[in-house]
Amino acid sequence: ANKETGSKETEKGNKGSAKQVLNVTASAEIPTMDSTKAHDAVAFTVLNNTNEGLYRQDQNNQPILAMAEKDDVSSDGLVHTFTIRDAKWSNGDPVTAHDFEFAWKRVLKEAGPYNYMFVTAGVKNAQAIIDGKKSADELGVKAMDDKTLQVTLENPNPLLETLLTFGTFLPQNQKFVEKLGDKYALEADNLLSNGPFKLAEWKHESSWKYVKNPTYWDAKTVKLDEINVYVVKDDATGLNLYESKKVDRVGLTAATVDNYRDDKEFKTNTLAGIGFLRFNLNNPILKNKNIRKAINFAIDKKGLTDIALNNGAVPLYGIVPKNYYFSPDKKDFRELNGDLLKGTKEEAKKYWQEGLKEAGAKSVKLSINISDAESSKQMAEFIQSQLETNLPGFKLEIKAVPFEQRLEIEKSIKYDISLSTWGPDYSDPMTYLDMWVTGSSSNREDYSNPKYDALVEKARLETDKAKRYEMLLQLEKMLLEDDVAIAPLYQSGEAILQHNNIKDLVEHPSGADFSYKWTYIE
Amino acid sequence: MDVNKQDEILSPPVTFWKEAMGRLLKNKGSVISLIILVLMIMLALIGPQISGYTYKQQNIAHTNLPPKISGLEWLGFNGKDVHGIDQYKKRNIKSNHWFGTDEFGRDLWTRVWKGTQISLFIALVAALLDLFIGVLYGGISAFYGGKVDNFMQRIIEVLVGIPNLIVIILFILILEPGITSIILAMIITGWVGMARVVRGQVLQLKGQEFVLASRTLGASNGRLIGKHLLPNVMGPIIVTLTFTIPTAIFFEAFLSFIGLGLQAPLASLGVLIEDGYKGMRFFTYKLIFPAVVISAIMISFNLLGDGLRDALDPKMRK
Amino acid sequence: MQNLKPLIEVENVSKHFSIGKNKTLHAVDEISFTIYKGETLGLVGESGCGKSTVGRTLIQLYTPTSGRVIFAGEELGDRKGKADKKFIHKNMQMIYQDPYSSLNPRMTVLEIISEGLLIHHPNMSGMERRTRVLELLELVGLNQNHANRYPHEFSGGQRQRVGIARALAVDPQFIVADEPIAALDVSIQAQIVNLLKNLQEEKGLTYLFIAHDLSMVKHISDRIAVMYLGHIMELTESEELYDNPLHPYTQALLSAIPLPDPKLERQRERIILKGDVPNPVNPPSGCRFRTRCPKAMDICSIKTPNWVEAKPNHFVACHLYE
Amino acid sequence: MLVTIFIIITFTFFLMHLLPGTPFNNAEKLSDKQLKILNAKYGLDQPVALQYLRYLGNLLHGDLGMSFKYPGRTVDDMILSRIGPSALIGLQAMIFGTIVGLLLGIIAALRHNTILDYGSVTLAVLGMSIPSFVFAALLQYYVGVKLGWLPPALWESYKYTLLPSFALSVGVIATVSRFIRTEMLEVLGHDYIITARAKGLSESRVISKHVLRNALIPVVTMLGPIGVGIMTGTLVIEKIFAVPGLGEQFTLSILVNDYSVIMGITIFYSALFIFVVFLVDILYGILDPRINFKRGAEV
Amino acid sequence: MKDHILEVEDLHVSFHTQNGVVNAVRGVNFTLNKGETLAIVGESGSGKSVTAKAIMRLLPKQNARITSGKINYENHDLLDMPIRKVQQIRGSQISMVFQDPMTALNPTMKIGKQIIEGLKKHQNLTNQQARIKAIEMLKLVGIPNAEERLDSYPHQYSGGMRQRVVIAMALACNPKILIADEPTTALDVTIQAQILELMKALQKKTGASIIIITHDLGVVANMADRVAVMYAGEIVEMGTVEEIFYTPQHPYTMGLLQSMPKLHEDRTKPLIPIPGSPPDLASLGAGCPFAPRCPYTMKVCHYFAPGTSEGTNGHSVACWLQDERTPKELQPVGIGGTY
Ligand SMILES: Nc1ncnc2c1ncn2[C@@H]1O[C@H](COP(=O)(O)OP(=O)(O)OP(=O)(O)O)[C@@H](O)[C@H]1O
Ligand SMILES: Nc1ncnc2c1ncn2[C@@H]1O[C@H](COP(=O)(O)OP(=O)(O)OP(=O)(O)O)[C@@H](O)[C@H]1O
Ligand SMILES: [Mg+2]
Ligand SMILES: [Mg+2]
Repeated sequence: ANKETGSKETEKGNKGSAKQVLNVTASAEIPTMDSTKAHDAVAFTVLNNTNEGLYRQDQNNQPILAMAEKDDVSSDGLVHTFTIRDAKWSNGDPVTAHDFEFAWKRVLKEAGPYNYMFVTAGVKNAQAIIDGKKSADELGVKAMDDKTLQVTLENPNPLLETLLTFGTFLPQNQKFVEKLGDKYALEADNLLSNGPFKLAEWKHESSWKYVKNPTYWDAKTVKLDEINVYVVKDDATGLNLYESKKVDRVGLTAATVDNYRDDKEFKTNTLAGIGFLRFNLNNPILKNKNIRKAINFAIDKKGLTDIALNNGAVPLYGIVPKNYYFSPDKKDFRELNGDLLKGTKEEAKKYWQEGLKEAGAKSVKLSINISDAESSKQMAEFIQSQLETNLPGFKLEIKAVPFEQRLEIEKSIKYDISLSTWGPDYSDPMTYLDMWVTGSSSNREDYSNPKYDALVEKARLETDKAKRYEMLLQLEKMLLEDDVAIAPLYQSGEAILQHNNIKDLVEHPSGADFSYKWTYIE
Repeated sequence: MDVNKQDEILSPPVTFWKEAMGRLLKNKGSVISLIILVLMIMLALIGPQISGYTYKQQNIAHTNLPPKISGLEWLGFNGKDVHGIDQYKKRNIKSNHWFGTDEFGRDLWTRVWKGTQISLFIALVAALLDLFIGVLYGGISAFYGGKVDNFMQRIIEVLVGIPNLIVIILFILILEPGITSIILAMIITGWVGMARVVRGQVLQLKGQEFVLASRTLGASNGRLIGKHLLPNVMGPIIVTLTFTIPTAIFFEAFLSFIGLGLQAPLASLGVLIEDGYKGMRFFTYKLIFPAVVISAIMISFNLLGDGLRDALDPKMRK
Repeated sequence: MQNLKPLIEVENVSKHFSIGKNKTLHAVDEISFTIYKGETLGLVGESGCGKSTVGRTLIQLYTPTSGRVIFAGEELGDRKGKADKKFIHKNMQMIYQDPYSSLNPRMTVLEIISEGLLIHHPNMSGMERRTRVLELLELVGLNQNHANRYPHEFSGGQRQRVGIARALAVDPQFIVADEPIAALDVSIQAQIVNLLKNLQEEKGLTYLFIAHDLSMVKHISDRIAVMYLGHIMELTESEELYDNPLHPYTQALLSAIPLPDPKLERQRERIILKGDVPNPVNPPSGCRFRTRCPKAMDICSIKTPNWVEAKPNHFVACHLYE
Repeated sequence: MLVTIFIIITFTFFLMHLLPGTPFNNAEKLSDKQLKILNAKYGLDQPVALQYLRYLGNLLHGDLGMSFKYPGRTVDDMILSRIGPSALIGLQAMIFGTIVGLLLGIIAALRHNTILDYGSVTLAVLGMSIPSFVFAALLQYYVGVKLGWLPPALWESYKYTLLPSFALSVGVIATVSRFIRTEMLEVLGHDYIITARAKGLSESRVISKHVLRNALIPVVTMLGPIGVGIMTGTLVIEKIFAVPGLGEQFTLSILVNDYSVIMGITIFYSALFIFVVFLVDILYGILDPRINFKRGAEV
Repeated sequence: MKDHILEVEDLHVSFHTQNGVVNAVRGVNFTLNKGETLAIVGESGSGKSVTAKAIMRLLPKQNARITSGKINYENHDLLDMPIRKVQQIRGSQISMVFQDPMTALNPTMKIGKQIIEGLKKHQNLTNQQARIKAIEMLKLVGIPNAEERLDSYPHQYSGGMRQRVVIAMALACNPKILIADEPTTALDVTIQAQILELMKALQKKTGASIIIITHDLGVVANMADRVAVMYAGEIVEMGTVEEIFYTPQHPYTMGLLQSMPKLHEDRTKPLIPIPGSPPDLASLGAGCPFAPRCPYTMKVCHYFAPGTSEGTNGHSVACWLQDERTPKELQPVGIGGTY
């Protein structure tokens, strides 16, 4: 899910009384509560807290068993047999293996936006179904009985557990769904939950309210009684709500962050999202590697994060962010690979001159495609100024368009340079790396390196974790150092004001943004 | 009998425009507005030149500096931020930024006047295009009357029925955002107002006896329009114009707010206000200067428009 | 009078206006009369009865709905060419009622008066034109200093003179004076009436003089036509009309005019008409005056009275005289 | 009226299809195949003309279609559920703004050319010249946060409607007060006011029964423009005060190319607008007994 | 000596306008007797309406100043009275009818209500009584179907009918003085005759005094007992109708009479206009304001304003010709008899 429009949730703790009520804000309405159709961070966050799949992410973003009690893997790694634990839907029905089968096949029948997750997970026939060659009923998932779910894969997949925490793999109560038909999941009443909370009230575009789900199998772990979420789209408004004690946790923007640096409740977090520049590799100038390198080096990334973003983001010299991904021996991916593509302005100038010579150009006029979000505009202005000052003869024109349109332009590769963001789909470096294979729908710059493609394929099938990790490190180097395919800019962050008595609010790098299961108020 | 001996007038002849001008100049509000407008236009033209900065030149060492003008410290131009800390002293900055700087260290004085320049330009061009289309359309409609008028009025009715805001937004999305599209979007429905004014005026004038007189003399249509109708609708046209300009400025600001404004680093008053509005609690100056300028311009145009209306239409004087 | 040459013959002219929703306003209905060369024909009637419409139709500002207007033997309006129009505009002019709206406020007197010259004598040099305008100004009792002035610098009477000069500039044979004095003060009215009379003598002009003030009309006109609601009710020589009004409407009109003589006024018997002029959108059937006529008979509502010459040169449309 | 709406529908429909992008091919992670499926599902792969005809057909049955971005939601429902808050703050702003505007304008006219007059004129022009979002932000911060008199944002109970209504009413106040002032001055100059005074009526009666009534009637004609102003305002105000209204939905839908919602709201707005104009005409006819005589064309 | 019901003494009114101070009324004196009709004639702008409005205290507050003078109504100075008192007199004891019936009525109020309003204010009637009285008044001024027409709006009435309504309104409370400011100028002659006839009949019935303002000498001859001729803010001549019409003494009065065509006279006789046009009140010099247009000017006329000479039974003239020092041979021929 992308973070740019993703939720920015804010919590409110009730002062002193330790009443277990949390007040939160979200930046957008829940588009849908139907897990088969959900496609954005807000929906996945809500689903994550009201429902539960075979696995869920724990406090450390690791997959742990949830609805599944047991996961038996066949020796060839192709067949997983899950045993469903004794759990109930909020209407009292038991959660069964059939609920999973029903929901999963429904994703493919209804062409749910995230049906490709089944391909990523390697579930049998998923690709063929999407291609229209097979029917959804042939998906490799089968309820053997109420308690046993069998999932067949195309090939062994080390990432399966991680992927199964994702919202698209949630179960649905077939009877309930079919009874409601079109009305399913449109209102709080038309929903069932099998997770820690249930949705008690849903005022569209305005607010929704979770209450603790007493029928949840692990209800004793859940401490919060109530969570109120308000839709607030304006940053200043959020801050005002915080100041007037309606909300105790609020995201700060560049314009306001400096004034709260000394505040006791001020915090910054680094997140797993990244920002980078895409280059249109069909552009005669940008084709040139030296030019791309020059651009990489010319931008003061520290300045960018401190001035243009100023929200806890940190410079990124790589494509996989730090603090989130660790090798089997618990070393940070970033530390292992070190800073890639780091250079000085002088070097930038040198590569620039060289590149210009090779490209046979004296001066360059390019445009940068950005979304019209405030932070993007700020960054673009900064980048523009950096490039134009540090690279003589460079003129950069800023073209701001609505977020969705920026994607559209990117996808059709009708830009010169594009200021892009990427958020992980699952907790593994691969989510940053496999998008660059030839023809991937997330490639969007016609980058193509057969060696890279081959290595990605190899890593996917590699079940030896250490070897696989080597390959991932290799991939990043290939992409950045050898090919300079993009210019990484920053690892995103958030600057927030949050009440100190809110504990164990878990923020995930991928999938849902938050888990409230463990949260409590001191 | 020499009837008129005593009527000889010795003063030089007074044209209608001179008289209107005289009336206008007697109106205090109009005069002050005129002065303010001239001042604003001059500042918009020379302001960006005299500070020594350009509107897009960033300076990381100078970010978020409060305004400071030596000698005007008592007016609040003292370089102190909301916490009362003199940022210039703290960061050891020698040069002064009269209106402060923004988060990129860009000089706001320069940006404000550059923004004024751009806003005025947009408004002026939009208003002039409105004028051109409106006068042509309204004039033709009223002058030829009958079926032509009927048909043309139908079109106007439809256009008036469309909420212009929606059209403007859709058009800006289709065209690439930028000065040209903003102007185009604004005139797509904007000219209707002018056309209606002109039509009303021409219809009224057409029935006036001096127009009939000219027709009895055998004047051609061209002559009727050029000599009799146009000069006499000039007044209401100018008045309408003075009200269109501030509307356009305002609309541009509105577009900036909903994210359909100009492309950075270009700044209009709307963009600056929108930027300033976000940090208005801590960097009040970022909002105040563009807001004051836009208000001054709007008020001046409105008062001038009122004054012109009175001056050009002696009936209003009671 | 009979030996005079007719300059304008009006034959069964009607002028209707459509005023939306299939309603038609009968401003002028089936009227016929002749104006002789060199005479002044007065046209009186209450406001809204169609006097201006007659005047405007004569000089082809309005195209008649039906009927013919013949000027100096030529039927107007059947040839629509440019030359025809020029012919009309050159020979027929109009003087207007409102001295304020009849002059373009953005033009100098010089420009206003020379407009006709520009149109009809395009070859005239600027100098010649100026000379001619100054002559005209002199002629209407203004002086050369006034040439470069704007209308708003003049009094009502002076403006009216400018309007007259404008009409005279093209040397017309015929002038429609549409209530040229109605908006002026009594003391000024006489100035303009005298001016018009003098000009007529000097230039042999023919006038259609429209007014609703019968005493002024009588003073200036050779013959007078009395209009009521789009119809002409009576037409004869001025003295005759005053001495022997035939139509009941004329009689009432004459008796309604207050005379500036207290003794006379006190002795006068008045015919006070009832009510108001009916709406021209649906005028009364038959004789249009019948609703207010003290002598109305049954036939009046059935049949429109014919236009008869009740006495030599005295025409009337009334059932009393058929 | 229907013709106008029809033209607007057609115009918007095609204009919208000129917008860059379709509702789906810009979502971050959809593959091309996925896109095709979705486009086919919503009929977006058909020729525009056909889509248009189908849309018209559905419209005849009062069906505005389904949202592309909110799966399962019908546009009718979305409009219905969001019109409430917009209408509420809009009406409140209109009523409050009109009352205050009237007071200001009347005072200004009665005290013509005095400090009071200048003061209220200045206030009016200021109200018109400062962008409404600045007002909104000031109100939110000072009244909502600093003074804490009213909730600064959100949409919970009645008092939450007040600040957005006030912010929205600023423009109304400005427009109405200026307009009523001019109208009053105009009416005060009419002969029938002298007649009323000559009857010996007290000044207060002259003002209330003769001046005000006649000055107020044309205010009805302002309802249209005021309504449009409020509509424009809601786009901004609703975002700032987190009001779940229609204006906010509209901007949102445009940004995400949610065709059917854009269409639906545009049609709704236009119909509303045309209806208001129509209503104003009728109302004006009722309030003003005079019939406008038209000068006709020559036959 | 007749009873004076109204005395205007040395009334001065000026207006502050953009073009400077306009002295619209400059020392007007006259008296109005009970039951008589006084006509005020004069050219446009001579101050007739201003005088009338001053009596009613209806001059615009913003720019009109009554700089001096007294207006005694039944021995009380109207100019000194608090406005509440004046409001009680207005419409009940002194009423006014205005020139243009098209604009004198509130277009959005029913005719009946407009009449009833005044009645209720002055006579303490209930709605029902006031309504009955209003119908009675409408009948009195000759409006057919008065009961129904009460609920019509002004635009549904013709000009003549509106003027009747205005008169009905003015007479509703039986005023002692009716001021009619050009009540028939905007009307057609046949309607004018109706209205004048009506006013005379009503006066006979109620015995009210009338001040009729007009510039039509025919109307004056028809209506007036006495006449005041105004020129440039002053009354230049005042006397009975006969005196004014048959023995005018001021050259302006003579000029007015001569410039009128007479219906019964030979039309070949040219009119004798008064040359020139009225002076601009904002820039009046010293001397007689009529001097520039006067055929009998003397040197003195340009420098000093003439005093008013009282003639026999109230015939007064303000002209140097009437001064004893003026040689008799300079006196205009044609005084007396010609008319
Ligand atoms: N262009 C027009 N369209 C519609 N009706 C018209 C037009 N011109 C005149 N009329 C109507 O025709 C009738 C006669 O009008 P006209 O102006 O000829 O009257 P008039 O006798 O000149 O009146 P007045 O004395 O008021 O000038 C009136 O009822 C008038 O309303
Ligand atoms: N409200 C006003 N403001 C300024 N000047 C005024 C005002 N009212 C009247 N005057 C001036 O006072 C002078 C006398 O006006 P008044 O209305 O008494 O003339 P009048 O004799 O009634 O003329 P008319 O016959 O045109 O009605 C005129 O010169 C006029 O311009
Ligand atoms: Mg006429
Ligand atoms: Mg008057």
